[in-house]
Amino acid sequence: MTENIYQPMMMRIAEARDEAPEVRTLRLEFADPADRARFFEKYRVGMFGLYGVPGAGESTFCVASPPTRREYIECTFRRTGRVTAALADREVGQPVTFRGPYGNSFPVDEWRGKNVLFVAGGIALPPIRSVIWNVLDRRDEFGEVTILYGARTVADLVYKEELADWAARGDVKLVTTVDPGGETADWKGKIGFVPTVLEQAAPSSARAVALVCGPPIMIKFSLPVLVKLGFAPPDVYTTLENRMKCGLGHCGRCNVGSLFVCRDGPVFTLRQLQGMLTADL
Amino acid sequence: MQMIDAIRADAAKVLQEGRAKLVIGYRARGGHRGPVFLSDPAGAAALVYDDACKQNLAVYLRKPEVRARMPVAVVAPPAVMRSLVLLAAEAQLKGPEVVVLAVGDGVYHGVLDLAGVEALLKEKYAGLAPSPDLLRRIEELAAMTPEQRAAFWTAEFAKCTRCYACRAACPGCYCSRCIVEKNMPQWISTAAAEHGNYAWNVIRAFHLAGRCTLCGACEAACPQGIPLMLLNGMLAEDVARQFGAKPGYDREAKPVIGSWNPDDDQGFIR
Amino acid sequence: MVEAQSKTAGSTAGFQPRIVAFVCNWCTYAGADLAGTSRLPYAPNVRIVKLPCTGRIDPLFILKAFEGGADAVLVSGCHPGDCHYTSGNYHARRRWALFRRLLDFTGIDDRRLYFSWVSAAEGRKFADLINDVTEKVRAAGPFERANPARRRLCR
Amino acid sequence: MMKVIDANKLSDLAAALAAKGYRVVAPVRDADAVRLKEWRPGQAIDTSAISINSAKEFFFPRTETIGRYALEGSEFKPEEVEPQAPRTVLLGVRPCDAAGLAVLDALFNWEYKDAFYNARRAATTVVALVCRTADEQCFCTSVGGAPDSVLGADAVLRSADGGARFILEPLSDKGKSLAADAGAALAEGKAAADPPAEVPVRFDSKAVTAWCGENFESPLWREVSLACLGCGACTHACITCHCFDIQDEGTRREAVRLRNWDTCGLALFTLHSAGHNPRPDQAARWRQRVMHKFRYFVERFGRLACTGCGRCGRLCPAALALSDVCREIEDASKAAAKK
Repeated sequence: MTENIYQPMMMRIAEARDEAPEVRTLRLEFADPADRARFFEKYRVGMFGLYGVPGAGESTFCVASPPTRREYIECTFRRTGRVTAALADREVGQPVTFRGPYGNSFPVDEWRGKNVLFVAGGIALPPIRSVIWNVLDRRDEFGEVTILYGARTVADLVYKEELADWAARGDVKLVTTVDPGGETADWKGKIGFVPTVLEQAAPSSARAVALVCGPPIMIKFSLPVLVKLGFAPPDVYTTLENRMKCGLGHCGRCNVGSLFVCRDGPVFTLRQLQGMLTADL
Repeated sequence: MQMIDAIRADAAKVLQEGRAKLVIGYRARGGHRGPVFLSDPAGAAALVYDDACKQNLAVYLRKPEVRARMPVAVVAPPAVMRSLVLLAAEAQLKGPEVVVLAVGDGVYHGVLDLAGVEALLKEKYAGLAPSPDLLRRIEELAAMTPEQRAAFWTAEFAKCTRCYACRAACPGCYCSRCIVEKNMPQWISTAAAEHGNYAWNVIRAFHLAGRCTLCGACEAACPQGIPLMLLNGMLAEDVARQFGAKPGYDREAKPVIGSWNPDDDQGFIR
Repeated sequence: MVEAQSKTAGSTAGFQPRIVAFVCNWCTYAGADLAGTSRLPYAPNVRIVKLPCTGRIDPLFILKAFEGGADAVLVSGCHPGDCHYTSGNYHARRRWALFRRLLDFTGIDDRRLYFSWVSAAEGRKFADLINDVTEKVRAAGPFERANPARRRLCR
Repeated sequence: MMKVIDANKLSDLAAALAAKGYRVVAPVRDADAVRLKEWRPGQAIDTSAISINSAKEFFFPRTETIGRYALEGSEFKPEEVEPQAPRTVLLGVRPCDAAGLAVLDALFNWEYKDAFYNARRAATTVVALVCRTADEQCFCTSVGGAPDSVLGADAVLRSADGGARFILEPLSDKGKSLAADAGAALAEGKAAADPPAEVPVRFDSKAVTAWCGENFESPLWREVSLACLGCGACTHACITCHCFDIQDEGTRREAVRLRNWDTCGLALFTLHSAGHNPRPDQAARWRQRVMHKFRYFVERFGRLACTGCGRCGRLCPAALALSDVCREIEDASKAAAKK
């Protein structure tokens, strides 16, 4: 008999922390070492998985930790519905299910020697945080690393400790911003929407690749800015998320034009999406 | 002049005169009847009207694409007129948003506004009720034992694939998010299996209790032929009997469920 | 909500009815409390779900109870005129009047669904009501097989 | 010599196969409609009209359990879920249904092999029935099919001798063993096959595929979708529509993970949890439906995801037929070519 492709792996929550209001990170360890081996054989940064609680369902998030950390995986999500509530309510030591990794990945190895620009908004930092970690874990292979990250309010910024670490490293240029009105009295970062701040910061596009991830509206407005800054469409990457049920290309709902986010993505270049249709985002 | 010619002429006229930006009427597709949307008076020749026109065109008034083109003229037999009045009573429709090409039993009543529709319904169609055949089938079912009724409905609901054509075809089903799509908690199982199908079909009917105008669009829409009008008809009879209410006749009417009377029967409560 | 396992399905011998009671906080629940503090014995077959008002009792609750395997459902609240929120029970009464007919028409008849008004002072009425309903449901037998709303998927 | 059976003896064939342990699924009359259903002894098989349901539910049911868990507090234990795949014969499905299986085969084996679908597919013998008549909604010939197509069939039944008999022609190993299992229900004999139905070509599918590649933003989507009510009548009836939802259900003691049919016609199909919907209106949903069938699937798998059964048009509460829309698309593409 063929194996059941919907049979998930068993995971245990090793750590859990709140990142922002309603945003939580789980660190998951594989209950079965064989699952862990299978996972890391396949896993590259950018891939996603389906995290679940039996009785509540499964939800899709990117794997937020890189393959260079081989003991666990992390995911960060906002509590918005039944599944994410069930996941958020789980405590350290309790089990959850995981299916994956699925999808394609960022071609990090192709970027050796290049400058890397990360642009992220809100809860969309987690999908490229694995890339950031991966790049920082191999820091000397890359040129300048710039991270531009924005959220609606200061409270909504995720990975606050890591942001501090990145800022303190000295080998990363970090720009943080919050939407107008979202600042606090002691906010030291920028105030403005991500596409605007991106245009002002004007990172050089010479020998550079850019990664953009955010809500559809942010992606829509950031892509033209990058083009204006001189980034070539094949050098601009984004990772998309759509409502997804199977993760395997079978359930038929996550496509953007003819591209299935689960199979052809979640990582796409601007060139692919230009040919395709930002209208379907 | 034949009835259909008069409808076509009026459809063209309301467009020409600007009384409506869009006319929604029926067209023929072989033996099937579907809607046609006219914004050009020249297209009025496509309109048809006969007994095969089972769809309730008032349903389109909830579509944003249609709402953007109001005022809209709707070809409406009496049951559809009742739907329009119901929508007005439930604050889903304002008088100036719609004009009605009112079709009656073999007669055409011309172009009416909602006030005119209400007057026409009260004058000529006050007696609209479930058909004798429907009442007979309801009585037959009521005469069975509860176990027989459960078996009957289990067999009927087993056909349901949960396509929600019944909901889509009903002008009264205008919730932006239906109860079956709410999952915290999941009150109604989404699986097309026994308990979910029972809960869905029963709750669908109940959410239309005191609101259903017996147009029959849901049953006509059901690809599986589930006799939904038995549920609707039984409830409509009960609403009339217990509360003396007939929805869709009065734009000022209070909703049957949602209002109350201190003298409501409570013989069933101990 | 209700996860009664049917150990007795198919046999009436030793059948213990499982009855779910949806009651309002202000009258019937207080009445049940009075029955308890007054040490009035009544049948242990009822599982009480307390809600602020009978007006809050959605027909979906009743369906869910039947879906979970209840042999009967009891709904009870304040007498007319006594509603803590003025008119919640009047609204509920209309809803029940139609919903019970719809359930009956689809195979869940009045041996399975009961309604009552029990005030905070009516501990005795509550105990008698539970005993009476329990006996009636016992006489009607297990609902498992004939229940059209019963969840059958997990089997 | 060939295998023949009298036209009124199809239920004897069903009985013979049932006696050999097959679950027989056949078109039977159910109230006003012909429906593909599990055949019961004594039931007549009705070949007079195409069934209102497609054959897909016998491979890919409306609802199916794909996971099961025993729950205890916060702990859970996965339980093995075996596909329910009894040996089955689909006796007398239309060629458009049989052909649709090629679409489902491709999808449910796209890199990941679906154990549930494949188990049922392997356990099922498909006996197609050549169409002698077609109705105004049939359009198999517009999408590369034919009323006597044998694609996806293990055996084919052809009407013969003016409808008095059927010839059963085994095509695959499964079909041959079915013919053997039928035993005396099939006679050796000779019969002259009747001509299949004539199904007019209603549109040029190649033109539709080509036009779809260029017209993602066409105003046509808005026009054709105006009548659409946004339900799943068409997609549920469709032999090739395969989109599904996965939902968990259960109690505090056990949970099941279910796969249910879903439909691109509903807003909920693509709604994000944050409230954004990439397909915000019926125009976007209709575009997806046509594009998926006539463009995306062709790009991926080299075949159309439509076999022209016409059920979508027959069952649409708004009489909106896919073939009509394709015809409009072809007209639009011709008009564009003229310019």
